[in-house]
Amino acid sequence: MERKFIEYDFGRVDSERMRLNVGPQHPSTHGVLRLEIELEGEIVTDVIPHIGYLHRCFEKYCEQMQYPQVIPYIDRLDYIASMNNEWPFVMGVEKMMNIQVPERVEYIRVIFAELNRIANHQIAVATFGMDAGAFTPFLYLFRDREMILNLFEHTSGARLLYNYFWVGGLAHDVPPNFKDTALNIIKTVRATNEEVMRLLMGNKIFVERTVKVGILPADVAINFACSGPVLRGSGVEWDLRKAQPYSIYDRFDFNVCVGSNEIGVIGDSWNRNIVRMNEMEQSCRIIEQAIAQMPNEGDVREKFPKKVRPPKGEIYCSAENPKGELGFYLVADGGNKPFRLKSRPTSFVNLAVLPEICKGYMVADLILILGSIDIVLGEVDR
Amino acid sequence: MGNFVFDLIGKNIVAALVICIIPLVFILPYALIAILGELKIGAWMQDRVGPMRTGWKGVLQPVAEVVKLLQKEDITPTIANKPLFNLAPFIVFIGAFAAFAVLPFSEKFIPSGINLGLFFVFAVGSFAVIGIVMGGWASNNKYSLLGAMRSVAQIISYELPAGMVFLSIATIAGTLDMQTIILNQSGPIWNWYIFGGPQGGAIKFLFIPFFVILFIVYLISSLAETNRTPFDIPEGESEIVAGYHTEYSGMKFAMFFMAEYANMYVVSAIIVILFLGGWSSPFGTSFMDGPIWGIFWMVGKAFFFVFVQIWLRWTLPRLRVDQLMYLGWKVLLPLSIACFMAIAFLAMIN
Amino acid sequence: MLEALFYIFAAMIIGSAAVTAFTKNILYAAFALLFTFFGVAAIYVLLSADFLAISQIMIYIGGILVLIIFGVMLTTNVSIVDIKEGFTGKTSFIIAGIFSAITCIFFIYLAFKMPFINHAPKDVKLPNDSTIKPLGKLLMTNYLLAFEVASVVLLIAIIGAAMIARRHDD
Amino acid sequence: MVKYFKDILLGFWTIMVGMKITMDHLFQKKVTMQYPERFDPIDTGFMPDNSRNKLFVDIDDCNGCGGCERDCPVNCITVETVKTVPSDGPITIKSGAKRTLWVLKHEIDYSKCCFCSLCVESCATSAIFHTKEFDYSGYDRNELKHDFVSYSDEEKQKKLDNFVAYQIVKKQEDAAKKAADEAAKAAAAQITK
Repeated sequence: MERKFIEYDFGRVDSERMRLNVGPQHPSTHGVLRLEIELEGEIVTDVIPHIGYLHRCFEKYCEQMQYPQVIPYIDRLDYIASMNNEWPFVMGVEKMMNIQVPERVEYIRVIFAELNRIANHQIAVATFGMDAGAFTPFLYLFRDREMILNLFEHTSGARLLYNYFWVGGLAHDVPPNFKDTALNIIKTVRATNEEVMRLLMGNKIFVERTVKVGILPADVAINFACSGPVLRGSGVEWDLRKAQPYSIYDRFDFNVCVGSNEIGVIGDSWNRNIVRMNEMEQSCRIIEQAIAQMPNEGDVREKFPKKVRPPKGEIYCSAENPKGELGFYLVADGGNKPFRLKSRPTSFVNLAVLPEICKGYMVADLILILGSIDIVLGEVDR
Repeated sequence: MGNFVFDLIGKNIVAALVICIIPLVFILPYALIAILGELKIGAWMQDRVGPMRTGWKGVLQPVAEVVKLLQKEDITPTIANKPLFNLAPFIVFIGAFAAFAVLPFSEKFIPSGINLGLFFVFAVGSFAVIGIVMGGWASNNKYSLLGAMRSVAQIISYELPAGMVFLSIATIAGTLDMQTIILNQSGPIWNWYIFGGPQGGAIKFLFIPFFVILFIVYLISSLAETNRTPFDIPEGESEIVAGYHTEYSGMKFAMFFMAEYANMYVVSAIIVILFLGGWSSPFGTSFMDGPIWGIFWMVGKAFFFVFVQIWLRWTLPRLRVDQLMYLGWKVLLPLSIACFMAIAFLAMIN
Repeated sequence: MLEALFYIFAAMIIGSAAVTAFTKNILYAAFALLFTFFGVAAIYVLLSADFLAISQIMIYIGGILVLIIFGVMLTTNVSIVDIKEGFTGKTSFIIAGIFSAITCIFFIYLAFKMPFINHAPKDVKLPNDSTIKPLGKLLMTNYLLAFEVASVVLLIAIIGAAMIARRHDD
Repeated sequence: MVKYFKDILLGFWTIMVGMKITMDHLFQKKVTMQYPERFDPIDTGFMPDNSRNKLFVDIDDCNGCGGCERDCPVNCITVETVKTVPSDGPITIKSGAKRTLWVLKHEIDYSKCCFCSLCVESCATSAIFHTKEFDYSGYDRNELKHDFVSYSDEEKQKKLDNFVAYQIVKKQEDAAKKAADEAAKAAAAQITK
């Protein structure tokens, strides 16, 4: 233990700092993250995140996988938003191979990506509430997430790791009552969100716990290449769906939610979280529009290429994941395996900002700030 | 009750032991019911069904948990300070257990009818602090130490508003004896202290808001003293794992657990005694009143507040340490002092 | 039975006080003090001084002891601190010896001079009612000055402590 | 000062709101499904038709092409085959195509399987498919390996021996044929000379 002397005006106080390991087996590090923190009393003076407990050599593995085989591995990056994860990779390969996927496929992809965005934000808000000690909203949100997962299961056959977006189309067609189910989900999600707003987000204790905690200024957020709700919570209006509309996102009317000064300070934990709550509503709007516009007929598998062999070249393709920008840099050598697949993992990049924003707060705040960044260790460690 | 046992057995050491054991006989089944209530009410509030496997609809779950804790391996960390580590759960339990000595159950049933019941409860509450510090320090775990430090700061801070509430009621009742306080409130429902107490005639209705504020102040500070949500920061599981009992397992953990639940009853009973007429019937002295009904009313009312504590636990997030201190020193203490002054004025004009 | 209880508690007081005095671990000493205070409270109860007994528990155990333990715990490396034994220096030893000798002689003198009760108060009628009322009356009448002075001193101490503990952000 | 009291009242009010919500939920219908009692995947429709559970190989339908083995991203499938010989007679797989390979081993290691469904996709004869069974376990990780081939060791050995014998026969035949060809060629050359 190192010893430091802190100067106060009434003399020298011999104050000893405590080094504390938070994790990898701590109840609220959202996985196997280890934070080495330095405490003075209860004030955090230094944070060093240690990662790699879940390292699976994803990028190296992909170099010996055929393109369709990469998709199950990509599912396991951010395992609570698998649909969104598959999309940029599939899109990149399709662009390289010049495949124009059918309209219907695009709409289904949008609907599923947005549903998965809702599911992801539900988990983010729920676990954030649990970090603050509120256990009940967690289960309300999980109850709704179950409906989304059921729809995914009836469509793709799996509940968590879907392997559903394939190069050139989708693995299966949607079930017959898909539209009704999706609209029903939206209804429930809206009702629960309203309830969570009153039970958790509106609670004075929760507001006191989160506002002015972990303030991330916009310039720091940009310098650290943050994206997603972490960046938007700091007031930067940057959403790939609006900024560089991919797929068919330019056809929908939705807002980019940013943090405001209304209750907290721009960029604090409260704002990051309220952005997620608002984004769920925007996703609901996108799904409603997509369901209204979606063509009813069409084969989702008609554009499957016989052999997935992109021509020699390289591409960077990214999409707006629930947690931020997920991109894949793909180098193809003309064979049936990627020459190199570099991923730009959202959680990893967002986590890097943690030591910047939690110095000077208390241990309890540190946990909340970590929760507000919303990381998934599968993606951080890859 | 003491006299009754002395009459039955004779004034000897056996009788004294019997009297000592009576609260324990109450605590054990009560703790089982409270644990089941915590599990089931928590589950129902979250749209779950809760434990369903042990017994009919899972009613034997707390028994199973107790049996599990009893037969679990009792782990003492190698680097822990063994004597203090082993002693701490007992000290904590003494604090909760001793308070039962003066808690009345009915007109005729009170383990010890000392004249200073309220003061006694207030004093033995401090044993828990020593036990928690002991356990937290002896575990030789940084999380435990943090939890113990938080706990001590919290309990000591919240003893002040609680003390002001005790003082207010003692002033208006003119006694520290719990039985007398309850007897004062017997009769119709507006004789309860939450409605201004029996004294004062019509003018007392002006003072009802102060009594209600005192009631809320004590409700909040009792939550803090028993480390319940939203003041469960000493054992806040998302921050400091389990706080001061991180390293405890098996029977010793069960002691902490029992002490927490026993404390829940103690503070609920005190709320009932101070503000809601204790064992007296809400329908006046004529209807459903008497020693046996007294037990029903006392335990029933106290269980309602145990339920309120469980209810709050499954509703609220947790406060932070500095907010807790803010609430204790800058909100509850001034409020309680103001109310105390008002009630002292009421006591004076009577 | 009461006599048996008295001897049990007396043994507890002496034993734990001895631990406090002789243990090397400063935290053990602090925790042993808990039993000393508790025993003293029990003796008060046996003397029918119930208010005093509970005050003893509240003030000494709930207040002062917690403060001591808190202070000791937060000081660095508690368990390593050795309480020094043996002679720390000749001069101090001589001075301490002289002082303790004088005190000793003084106490012996007192023991012979003062009219102590040297038998159990069997025929003394103990008050059946609470002692709280006479105590309160005395504090508000005969000893009001002492009471007020004590509270003013405590107030000053609290304000001073708050001043020292305040963090200056300049 | 106003803010101080406003904050207190706001805190009190929001706590009351939260307590009302949890109280409402206390009396609502519960959503828990008691798993083993209430789970009947096929009847209640909990399990969709395309659900991805334990794999099954209809070995009579497997032509031993090894496509599943190649397409598996986690290498949990092992296929061993041997060629058929003419003496086996005219044999077909279930779907009617001619069988050219005996499948001697088709082993799936369920402890490795990631249920991605790529093997099902790659199978030309739909011999491999997902069943409705999902809750299987074992005391040893080897218990989770399942070999779908039911031939006994003797039969396998016989098939291997047949193949080896056929190879020898074929070699001799080839040699004889080659010799005959060369002889014919030589004869032809003789003639052209």
